[in-house]
Parts: sequence; C-alpha cells; structure tokens
Amino acid sequence: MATMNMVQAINSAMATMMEKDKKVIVFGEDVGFFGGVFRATEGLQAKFGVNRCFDAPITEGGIVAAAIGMGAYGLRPVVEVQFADYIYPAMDQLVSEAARLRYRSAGEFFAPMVVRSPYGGGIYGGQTHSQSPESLFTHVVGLKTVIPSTPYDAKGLLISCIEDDDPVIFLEPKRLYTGPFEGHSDDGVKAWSAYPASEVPEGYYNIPLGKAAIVREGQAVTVICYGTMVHVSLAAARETGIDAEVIDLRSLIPLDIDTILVSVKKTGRCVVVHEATRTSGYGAELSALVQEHCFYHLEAPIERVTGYDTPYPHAFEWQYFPGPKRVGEALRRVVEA
Amino acid sequence: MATMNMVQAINSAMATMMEKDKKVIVFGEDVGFFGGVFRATEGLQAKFGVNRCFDAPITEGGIVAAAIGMGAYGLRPVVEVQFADYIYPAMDQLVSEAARLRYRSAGEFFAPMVVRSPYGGGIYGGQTHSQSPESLFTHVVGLKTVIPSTPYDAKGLLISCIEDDDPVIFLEPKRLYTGPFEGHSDDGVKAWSAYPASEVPEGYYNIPLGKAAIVREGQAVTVICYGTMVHVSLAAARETGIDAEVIDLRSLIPLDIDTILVSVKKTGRCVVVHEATRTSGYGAELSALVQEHCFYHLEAPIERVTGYDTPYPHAFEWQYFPGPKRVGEALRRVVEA
Amino acid sequence: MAKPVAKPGTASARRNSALELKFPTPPARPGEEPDYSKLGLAAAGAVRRPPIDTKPEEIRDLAYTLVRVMDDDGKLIGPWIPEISVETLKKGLRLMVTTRVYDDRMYRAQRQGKTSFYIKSTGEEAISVAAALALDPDDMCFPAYRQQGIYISRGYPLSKMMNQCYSNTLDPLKGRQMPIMYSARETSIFTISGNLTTQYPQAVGWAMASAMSGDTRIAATWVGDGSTAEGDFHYALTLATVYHAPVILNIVNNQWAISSFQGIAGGEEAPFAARGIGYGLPALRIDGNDFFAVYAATQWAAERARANLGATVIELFTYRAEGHSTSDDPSRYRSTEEGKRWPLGDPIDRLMKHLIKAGVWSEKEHAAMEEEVIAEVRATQKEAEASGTLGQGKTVSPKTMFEDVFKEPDWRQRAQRQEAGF
Amino acid sequence: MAKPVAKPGTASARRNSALELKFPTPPARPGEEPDYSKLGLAAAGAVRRPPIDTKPEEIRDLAYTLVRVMDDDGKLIGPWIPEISVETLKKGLRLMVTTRVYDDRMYRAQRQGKTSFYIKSTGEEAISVAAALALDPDDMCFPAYRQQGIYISRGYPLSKMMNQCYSNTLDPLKGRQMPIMYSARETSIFTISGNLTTQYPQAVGWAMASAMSGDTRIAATWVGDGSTAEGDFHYALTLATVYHAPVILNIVNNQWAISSFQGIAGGEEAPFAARGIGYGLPALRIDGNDFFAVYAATQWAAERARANLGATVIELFTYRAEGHSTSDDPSRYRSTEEGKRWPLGDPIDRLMKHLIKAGVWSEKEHAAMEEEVIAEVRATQKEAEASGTLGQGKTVSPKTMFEDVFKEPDWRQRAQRQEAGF
Ligand SMILES: Cc1ncc(C[n+]2csc(CCOP(=O)(O)OP(=O)(O)O)c2C)c(N)n1
Ligand SMILES: Cc1ncc(C[n+]2csc(CCOP(=O)(O)OP(=O)(O)O)c2C)c(N)n1
Ligand SMILES: [Mg+2]
Ligand SMILES: [Mg+2]
Repeated sequence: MATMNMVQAINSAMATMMEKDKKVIVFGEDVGFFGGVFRATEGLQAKFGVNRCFDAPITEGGIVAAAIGMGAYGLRPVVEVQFADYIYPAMDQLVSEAARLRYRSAGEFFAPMVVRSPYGGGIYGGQTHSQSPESLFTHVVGLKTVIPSTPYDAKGLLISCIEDDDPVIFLEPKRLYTGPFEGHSDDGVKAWSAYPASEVPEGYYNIPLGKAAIVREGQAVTVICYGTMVHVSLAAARETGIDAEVIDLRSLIPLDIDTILVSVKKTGRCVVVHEATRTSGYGAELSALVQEHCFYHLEAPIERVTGYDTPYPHAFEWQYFPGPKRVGEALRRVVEA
Repeated sequence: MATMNMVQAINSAMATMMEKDKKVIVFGEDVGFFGGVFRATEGLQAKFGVNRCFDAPITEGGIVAAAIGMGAYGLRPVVEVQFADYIYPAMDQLVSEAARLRYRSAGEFFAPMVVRSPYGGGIYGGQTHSQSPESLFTHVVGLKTVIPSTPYDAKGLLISCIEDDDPVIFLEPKRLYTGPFEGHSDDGVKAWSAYPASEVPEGYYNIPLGKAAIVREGQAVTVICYGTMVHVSLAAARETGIDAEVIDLRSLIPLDIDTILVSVKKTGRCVVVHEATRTSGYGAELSALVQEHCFYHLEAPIERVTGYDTPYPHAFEWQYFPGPKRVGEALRRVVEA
Repeated sequence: MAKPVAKPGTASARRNSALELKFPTPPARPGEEPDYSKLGLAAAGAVRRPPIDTKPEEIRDLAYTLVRVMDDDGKLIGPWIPEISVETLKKGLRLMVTTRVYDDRMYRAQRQGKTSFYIKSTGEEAISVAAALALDPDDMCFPAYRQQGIYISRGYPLSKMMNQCYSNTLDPLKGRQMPIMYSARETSIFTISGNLTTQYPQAVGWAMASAMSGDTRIAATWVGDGSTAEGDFHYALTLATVYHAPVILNIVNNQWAISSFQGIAGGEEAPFAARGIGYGLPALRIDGNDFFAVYAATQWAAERARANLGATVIELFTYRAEGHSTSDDPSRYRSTEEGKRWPLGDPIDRLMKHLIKAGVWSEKEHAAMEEEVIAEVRATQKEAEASGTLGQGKTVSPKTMFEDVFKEPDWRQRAQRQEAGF
Repeated sequence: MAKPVAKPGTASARRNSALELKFPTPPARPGEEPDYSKLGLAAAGAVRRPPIDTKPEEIRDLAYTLVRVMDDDGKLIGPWIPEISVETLKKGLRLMVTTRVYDDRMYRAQRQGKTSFYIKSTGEEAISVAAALALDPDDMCFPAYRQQGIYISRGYPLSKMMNQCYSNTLDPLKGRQMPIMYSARETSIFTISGNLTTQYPQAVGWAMASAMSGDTRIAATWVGDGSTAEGDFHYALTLATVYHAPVILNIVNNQWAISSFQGIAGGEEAPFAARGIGYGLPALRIDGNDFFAVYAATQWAAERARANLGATVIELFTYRAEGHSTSDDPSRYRSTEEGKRWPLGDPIDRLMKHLIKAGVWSEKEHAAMEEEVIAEVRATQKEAEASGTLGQGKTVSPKTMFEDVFKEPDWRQRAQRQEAGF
C-alpha cells in the first residue's frame, strides 16, 4: 500500500495495466516525454517505451479517431484530452463512431478505449479550462462516463475502464488531483495523504463500473453527486448538521439506479449536485429518474444545486462554483419542506 | 396567403428575409444551384445570386466557423447542415465559439447565425439520418434551439431566428416536411394543404422565440412536446379520448416555462414526449423543471415517452419511434395514477 | 538601409477597390456542353515510376500528372505496367462485371420498394477491384460507401450483402444499418459509417496499431473528393505523416459530391493528390478507370508501407457515371453529356478491350461471362429475397435492437425492451 | 499484355517483415547539444520575389526555402526589401520593445500572484509588430494568444490589456476571461479563444463576408505550429482556396507546442508552409525574426488579397524563447542551449543593429528608449493595479456574470442571479 494523490493513482492505474497487458497503450498531447501537463503519464514513456506511450499532435479529433482504429485492431488505447473543454473537436468521432461501432456492425467491431480528461473548475482556468461536459456524453448511447472522487477510486475505476470493451469517457476532477476540496475557496490546499482514500495498492485491483458508493449514510435526505461535488456535499452535510445520505455515483453511465432508489425511498428527499451548467445537465436526468421511480415516496421537491447557466467566469469562479453554502441551503430547504 | 408545406415555408422564410435584409446569406452543402437535398433552398441562388446563396464544401465545422466569422462581420448567415446527424463535426465551433463569443468578449463580438438542419426519424434513414440531437444544444449556454411543428410556425420562427442576434439551432422535423405525421407508420403521406397551419403568408411575419403554443386545451394532463411529436401527441389524445392539454414548445431555449407551469398546475399531471434517446434528453430537463416548480400540484409521476436508449435502427424504426400507442399508454397511466 | 517610402505613416495608405470572391462553377450545367480540353491528361506511359524508397520531395510532380498504363487502344505502356497474370486479369474483369451487375440489381430492387436506399459504383469498379487484388487479403480496408467491389473481390458473399440491404431475417447487421453500410470483419473490411470521412483517420490508427504490435498487415482507406473537406481528412494525413503509418490513403475523385462538383472541394486549385504533398507524403494521381494503373499504384504504395516507408496518398481520377444514390437526380445539376464524353472511358470496357487485343479474351467469352454473372447474381438475389425484403416484416427479432449498444445491455436497455414488449 | 508473374494467385504472396512506426524526436533534450546544421537556411536575399499575380503553381518552391532580408550583419539584401521609412522602423523597434517589456512585467505580475496566468511572446515580437504595421489599421486580425504585439502596434491601450489580465474593476471583459484573452474590436482585433485554431476558419469567414459585402478590408489570422493539426486549420485552407478569400493565413512556427516540438505536428516531413501548396495556395516561408521579411511578406500577401487574388499562407520561422506559459517549465523537455544557439537571433537586436549600422540609431538612443518604455509600462501598470489585481475582490460587479450569455438574459439567468444574491 502506498499513499497517492489522485494524479499518482491515475498514473499508477495506467502503469499497472501497461504492465499487465501489452495491448494497453497511452497517447495524447504532451503525454510522452514530458508526462502530461498534469503529470498523469509521468514516467510511462521511460518505462514502457515510445511505442506504448507517445506524444500526439494537437488534434483531439484525430487522437480519438486513431484510438478507435487501434481499438478495432485489438489494442486498448488510453488517450488524454488535455482539458475536457477541448473534447468537442472529437465529438463526431465519439458520438458517430466510438459509441456506434458495436451496434452498427452487430458486434463485429468495437472500440475498447478510454478518453481521460481533466474537468471542472476551481483553478482559475476561465471558461475554457473549467468545464464539466459530462452530461453531453450521458446522452450518447454507447458511451460510458466515469468520474472518480478519490485516489483509491480513481485507480480502481480507471483500471475497470481500461478493461472494459466499450468506449469510456473518464473525467478527472482536476481540483482533486492533489488534494480533496470541500469548496471553500480560501481553504489552503489539503494533501490527500491525510485521507484514507489515499491509501492505494500499488498493484492491480478494480472497482466495477455501475456501482455507486454511499460515502455517508444518513436518514434525512439523499444527496446524489460525483467528482469534486462529493467532497462539497459531505462538507455541506457536516456544516449544516443535516443527516444526509451522500451517494457518490462514480459511474454516471452505467448508472447504479438501485442504490439511488433505495436511498431516496428511505429518506423521501433528494438533492442532486453537480458543477456543470444546470440546464440539461446530468442532474436533470437524475431528478427525472428519481421522480419517476420514487414519486410516492417524495416528501419534498428534488432540488438541483449546479453551476449556473452561464460560462465559467474567470474572476467569479467562486460565485459560480456550487460550494457547500449553496448545497447546504438546498439541504435545509429540502429537509424543512 | 398561400398554401405551403413545411419545406416551402422554410424556403419562403429565407427568401423573405433575403429580400428584406441584404445581410442575410445562405450557404451549405448542395444548397446553391441544386437547392438542397430537401429542396429547402430551391430558387434562392437563381433569385439572389451566387454571392448570397452558394454551395459549401463538405465541412460542417468549416461551414459553422465561416458563418461565425461572417456573423462577426455583420452578416446574418443561415447555414444548412444536411442532416442533424452530421452536426457533430461542428460541435467545437458551436460550443466553444458561436455560443461563447458574446460572453467572452463582453458583448464586443457576437454571431447572429442560424444553423438549419433536418432531424428525426421515420424516413428509413437508419442511425445516421434519423437522430434528434437537440438536447445536446440545450445544455450549451449561449445557444438557442428552435423546432417548429407546422409550416406556419416554421416560417414565423425561422424569421425570428434569422433576426435574432444570438446563434440559433433550427431543427426541422424532416418527417413533417411534406405533410403532418401522427406516427402511424402505415398511414399514407397526408398533404399539409388540408391543414390550416399550411396557410402561410407570402411576406414577412414572425413568431417570437420563447413562446410555446397550446395546440390543444385540456384538463386531464399536460403533454409537453415539440416537432413531430406534437402531431403524435394530438393523435394520442384523440385516440385515447383523454382530455390532454398539448403544449408545443416551439423553442426549447429560450423555454416558455410559464405556459408549462400554468398548465401543469391546472392539470396536476404531465407527460413529456420526444423522439430523442431518453437518457439526458431534453425531457429530463422538462421533467426536472416541472417537478421543481409544481411538486405540490402533481398527482402522478411525470412520465417521459421517448426514443429508446439505443441508436435508431433502420428496419425497426417503427418499434423505436414513440408513436401514438406509446404516448397513449403513458397518458392513460398518468391520468389513472 | 530600407528605401524611404513616399507615403508617410504605416502601411499602404492606398485603399483597394471592392473585394469579391470566386464561386467555382462546374464544367457544364444541364443543357451545356462539357469541355474536357483543359484536363490536360498525360499520355499513357508518360509518367516515371520511382523506386519505392524515393524521397517524397523528389516526386512531388507525380501529384500533378496522371499515371496511365493503358492507352486509348488498350495497349500497356511505360514503367507502371504491373506484374499481373492473365488469370488475375480475367478474375478482375469478372469481379468488376459482378460489381456492376450487383449494383444494377440492387438499384432495381430499391426502385421496386424492396429496400430504402442504394448507391451504385458504376464506372468506378476498377478502383475497388484492382486495389483489392493488389492488396493482401488480410490487409485491412476502411472503405467509404462506394467501394463495394472490395467485398466482392475478397469473396464476401453477395448473399450477405443483399441480406444487409434488405434488412431481412439473415441480415448480418440485424436490420440496424441502412443498405450498403456493410461490415465484413471476416474479409478484413471495416464497418461503413454514414458519416463521411470518419474512417480515414481510423485507418491510420489501425495501421499504427498494426505497426506498434509488430504485425505485418497494412491498412488502406478510401474517401470521396467531396469528403476531403472534412477535418478527419486532415487528421489522417497529419497522423500518417508524423508516425510513418503503413497505410494507403486513397482519394476517389469522381468529379462530384452530391450536386457539387469537385471544384467546391478545392479540386480546381490543386489536384487532391497534392494535399498529400503539403504534409510531405508521396502522392500519386492515377487514371482510376485503368485497371492496371490502379493495381500498379496500389502495389507501389503497399510496398512502401510494408517496407516501413510510411503512407502514400493516391488520387484516383474517375467519373461518377450515375446519380449519387437512389435519392439523387443528377440531371438537375449536371449535363448528361458529361458522362458520355468522359475521356477516360469505362473501366470494364477498357480492360475487356485490352484482353481481347491481347488475344486472351473475346467478345463472345465476355458476353457469356456476363450472362453467367447475371444468372448468378439473380439466383443469389432470389434466395436472399426469400428471407425477406425491407418493410415486409421479415426481420431478425426486434428485440435485438436493444443488443450491442454496449457489450452487455444495462438496466435501461433491459427495461426498455420489456416495455416495448419484445 | 501484362508480363506474366511467377507467383500465381492474387497480390504478392510474400509477406513483409514486422512493421514499425517512426516517433519523431526533437533536436535536443535537456542536457543534449542542439544541432542546427540541418536547418539549411537560405542566405538573405537569395529568394526571388514573384509578382503578386504569379500563379501559385509557379512558386511552390517558396514554401521550402526561407525568405530573409537582413543578413547576419544587419544588411538588407535582395528583392524582398520592403519600402519602409526610417520613422516606421523606429516605431516598429519601439513597439517590439514595448511588447517585450509588457510581457516581462506581466510575467512578473503573475509570479507575484497578481493574476492567474500569462503567456509571453519573447523572441516573436517581429511577427506581430511588423505584420500589424504592414496591414491597414482596419484590416481585421484573428490572432492566437501569442500576438500581443498587434494590439500594442495598433494602439490598443496597454492599460486595458493589463486590466483584462488583472480581471479588475476596469477589465473590459468583466472578469470573464483568463488573462491575455483580449478582445479589441475598437482596433479591429477579434476576441481570443482558449480553444486552439478556432479563429483560423472564422477569419476566412470574415474575409468572405467582407468580399461578399463589397467591402475593402481584408483579414489576417495566426496559428501556432502545433495548432495546425486541428481540423479548423484544414477548414480554413479549404474555404480560403475554394472562394479565393482575401485573407492572410499565418503559421507561427516557433518550434514548440507545449512540450512537443514541431515534428510532432508533422514539421519534419514538410515545412508548414507546404500545407498551403497542397490546396493550391501560394505559400511563403520566411524568417520570422527578421522585421523586414515579416513586413515584406505581409505586404505581398495583403496586396494579393486586395487585388482579389485570394489567400496566402505564410510560415513564420521563429523560436519560442521562453516557456509556453507561466504554467510551463521548458527545462524539463528541451535543451537550454537550443534557444541560445538559435541561428536566426532576436528580432529586436537584429533591427536595432540594422538601424545602428545604417547610422540612424545608436546604442545610447536605444537604451534611453528602453528606459522610457519601461517607465511608461510601469506607470501604466501601477495605475492598472490601483483598480485591482486578481483575487483581491476588486472586480466589476459579480452580477455581470449573468449578462451577455444571450443578448438579453432569459428567465434562467435572471432567476439564478437573484438566487446568487447579486
Ligand atoms: C458528415 C457528413 N456530411 C454530409 C453527409 C451527406 N452526404 C452523403 S454523401 C455526400 C457526398 C460525398 O461526396 P464524395 O465524397 O465526393 O463521395 P462520392 O459520393 O462521390 O463517392 C454527402 C454530402 C454525410 N453523409 N456525412
Ligand atoms: C483545442 C485545444 N487543445 C489543446 C489545448 C491546450 N494547449 C494550449 S496551447 C497548446 C500548444 C500550442 O502550440 P502552438 O500551436 O505551437 O502555439 P505556441 O504556444 O507555440 O504559440 C496546447 C496543446 C487548447 N488550448 N485547445
Ligand atoms: Mg465524389
Ligand atoms: Mg508553437
């Protein structure tokens, strides 16, 4: 067991899988010699050779397209898109190709591949280094979408993604790379090392996709969240003293609907939290699902706490970011309703 | 007043605006000499010259990018993407650019432009000529999304879109181009001419964006829909005899939330219908909004009737298509709940 | 010191007059006479055949000329004459005829309402058949939708192709795809996409994977002239050039996209082969209706790829003899004279004439072979139709529509299948 | 007749040996010695200057050489010597110095925590300043993020640039954009995007619109070597070539993207200028550190555009003298020797030396000018900082974050603003 932050855990997941399966290869912008702008691929080229970890031109569409071809060949490419905000040039290859190969060829071809990409705000990245585009992928049938909230989960989930035979979008909450973040902008950076979830096995293990984690049991209200918002939601529960049950989805697609429904049926109340823009965010789907399945159990309206319907503004990111205060207020409203 | 089908109404909207405002120009694949594969731009090049209506290379990303540059210059480009399924290569230009220019330049630059594109199934188009990607655009702040259901609306709305100073995605239900369609696959093609909404003024008029139409008043349940599904929903109401209030959104963004809330508060029940894939479809947002605002008025769970979470299968499009039978069953469940 | 300038201040004080654009127009609209005199075709045999390891910069001129092997009389001339047996040529001829007959039958089937859509490759048969024969059978192909000759040449069963077009009970793609969007892994051909050009960079990725795995198989891909304007085209050429990927990048310039001619894709300013030059890739421009030229160029490019010399761009100059698809009516936008006067003729006729001249084939044999092929295709079609045609309700079980979205359906597909009652 | 082949059956029966890829590596990693001998730079004055209406196919060679006007001694040679007054040259020198001083100050401000991010253009000042002076002031510019010299040359106030970088109460972009993502409509410069290359085809669209409107203004755009691999690059070149758009397509090849050198974008196989050739566009490759060459090439391209001769591609060969941005540490991936030995020198030094040699400038004057500029920039900075720096809470009202999403906020922005309590 080692202590790892989230970048290290992600790095370890790739290294572990590259060791285990020579079909696993890694490429993307700056990921080779340099080891990635967030250092997630550090050392992989030195260890596994340029044939298995290499730099790509700045061509997100081309990177994903090549990965599809490689996946169809039989490799398991893990590609990095430097920021999730730069994934849109690859949209056609993701939607029309990666997600559809298996269906359209009736299973003859498929593209096992992982697109890793740092997402989310809180690092003064402005509107083009802060986005949370996960909802778009959840609407694309054929894609899986996975978002970890701790180093331990990051490694275990990423390994499952690499082993998965379907294309997976693996979004990494960049605000959590080096430490957990509860959403108080003035908090200093905490190190992961003080948290149990930073204890990460150096070897192989996995966390199955489609299994949420109840990170806090509670009776008063169910909070559904993922990524950075898990820590924010936990802080909100702690700070308000509300006995919230906090569910970390971990994988958005496939969704662990059972864990959600059991919890909401127990608490009768639900708050959905994400950092992405509200309208047609994944919170809408979660809200709709909960409502459809738990209508007769609900004692209060389901609330969504989300980023606003504006781009992510550079100087106002803390006003934009749905921090513990906003989550806490929603919890209060919902339990008091 | 003339009788027009939807293609003609759309053509007339462009012709009317090109006549009125020489800043309006039209381009896209096959739209020039040929007049478009669905004939929506027929005659425009002959009438207004190649400088104002011309063929573009097969480069959806380039077409939208050029339109943004033209919009920033001061023109009002109306571009055609031949099928909505082919809009993804333009995703980056739409999301990162068209939608963000105004915000990021604090109003210095903006891109008045309309992206017209036929969408939806029912013509044996298979998975790449049948998609309904509207939900993706509704998640992108800065884009408007408009979908007409009749010739009259198509012209009036398209004119408003062309006059709008924000970028608009104008999705045309191709199954309605030549006649209304209630979702019975074995129905022969009906002509628009028998319907009042095919009476279209030849000159200028507009229908403001953000105003829904109540196309059927009713007391028992509110049906929220748009495009082809308006006709399907009306058929379902008629066939089940349920006194549904059917709301045709017409514009998804901006959304006429008031009309929706008034109706649902009156009926206490709600069904949302769209052709797109269910998960994270626009129905999720509508369901979430209704639930948030009308929780205490709801007497039954809000249901969604949608395309399934699969690609659109060529031979099974009638199994996939959410026709009047499926809508009718949902209506029944909801009013009986 | 710089010469002092008359006008003070910055830049040119002069203001130019009004700007204007160029809007390319095709050689001939309906009713007009096409003029092919400007094509400036090289004579057969005129273009040199450089060794495969020639540096790309030494053969840039090849992108601007036209490699032709067969002259107008069916004689073979020059350094590009490939080594190819009479047997293979006869086989090629038969495969081209089969492709054309298949196209004709399926076109008719669509017109009879037996399926929703069809795309013919009439006039472009050499492009797919000769390439398929020049490649090894397990080299991976990433075609566009107009290279049906590859499937046929590789022995993918016509019956399967028909079943796919009919979406019938034996459709290998289970009714999910529009007609002609075959998938043929068994013969090393990738699944066809409805989205143009997406396969182009995928082929490069596949070729990279093959090389990264120490494999020996190369890849080949095809794109239309119109489709070169997509970003995927640029991705493919960029990646292929950077990594020296063992891939053949074919551009089928049949002069037309749907209603827009190749000038709308930039073909009037530089031949499409020249795109390759921009990246430092070797590029050939060849007569796509010349079976020998297609075969020879494919072989040359394949040898380069096999020798780790990297990718080659091949522009195949040809003419789309019919409409774009069954949804199209070309008489609305191009002159009917155009096809008739196309100076590079018909690939089947040309190969046939060559063989006859060479004394190894006769008109009688040809007619007999055609008869045979027609009978064969008809018989296959009849059999296929016994398993159903589109809209008859003879399909695989509709419950299969919920399969293969993911490797395993998740709760949504399971629930929705139940809801749908299958 | 084709020569009969020994081996029967189809294609080559022979199977090649294992394939492998090429992975380009930069000239020198940390600790290694860079080798510039392979650059093969043309001598100053060696490249001809064709008339602007020369057909692109007659000047393809210009993409493979390097237009240089100033030699190593600061002497001007050859046909590309532009008409340019001493006054303009001195102005250019001062603008380049201002750009460098501004960069240094803002870089330091970032290091002091006054803003979140900064990008310098050190060593690339001639590229933006000379181009800005060669263009008309109302020609529309679509720069990438490393052409700050354009704003400065066009008189966009430094104070506004600083306020933007500080996201302070006077930030013209209301705190919405990361530092350096200026928008300067008043000086005909488009809003900068964080997404690479998106501006490139937009510039073509703008130029088309200008021509479609009978306007006289042309457009110019800039992209980095690394960014040429995006699809947008291909869209731009395709559209520009098809419609003969009046636009200048600049490629700033400063040898590096972030940590990847230009070979990863394909620069080792063909110079980036050659990309233009692939489309039939005229392409120049010029010494980007030579003020005269940049000025002359820009003028040549502008004249072509103004005369309705269409677009020009210009590769500006230069060197990114510093890190990619404040987030970067180039010592991790490239040799520090590289920059020191860069054979094309520093654009400011070179112009200064030229002027001194020409007897119109002196080291003393230069030092005084530098002092003056530093004082000026410092004073402006002090003033700007009085209106706040990032994170101090001195911003425009946060309620403005709900504005400009649309022309008018819809109910969502209104409700959310209320919810947020602004
Ligand atoms: C991304 C995308 N855009 C548009 C289309 C519609 N479309 C189908 S075929 C075609 C023309 C293609 O022309 P070309 O590449 O020359 O191929 P050809 O049909 O001549 O073989 C178009 C525009 C599509 N299928 N995909
Ligand atoms: C679409 C997109 N992908 C990736 C990035 C991240 N990124 C920012 S700058 C950069 C390098 C660009 O290099 P180059 O084009 O050579 O320009 P230079 O920085 O050298 O001026 C990268 C990869 C981005 N901003 N946008
Ligand atoms: Mg074509
Ligand atoms: Mg660079």
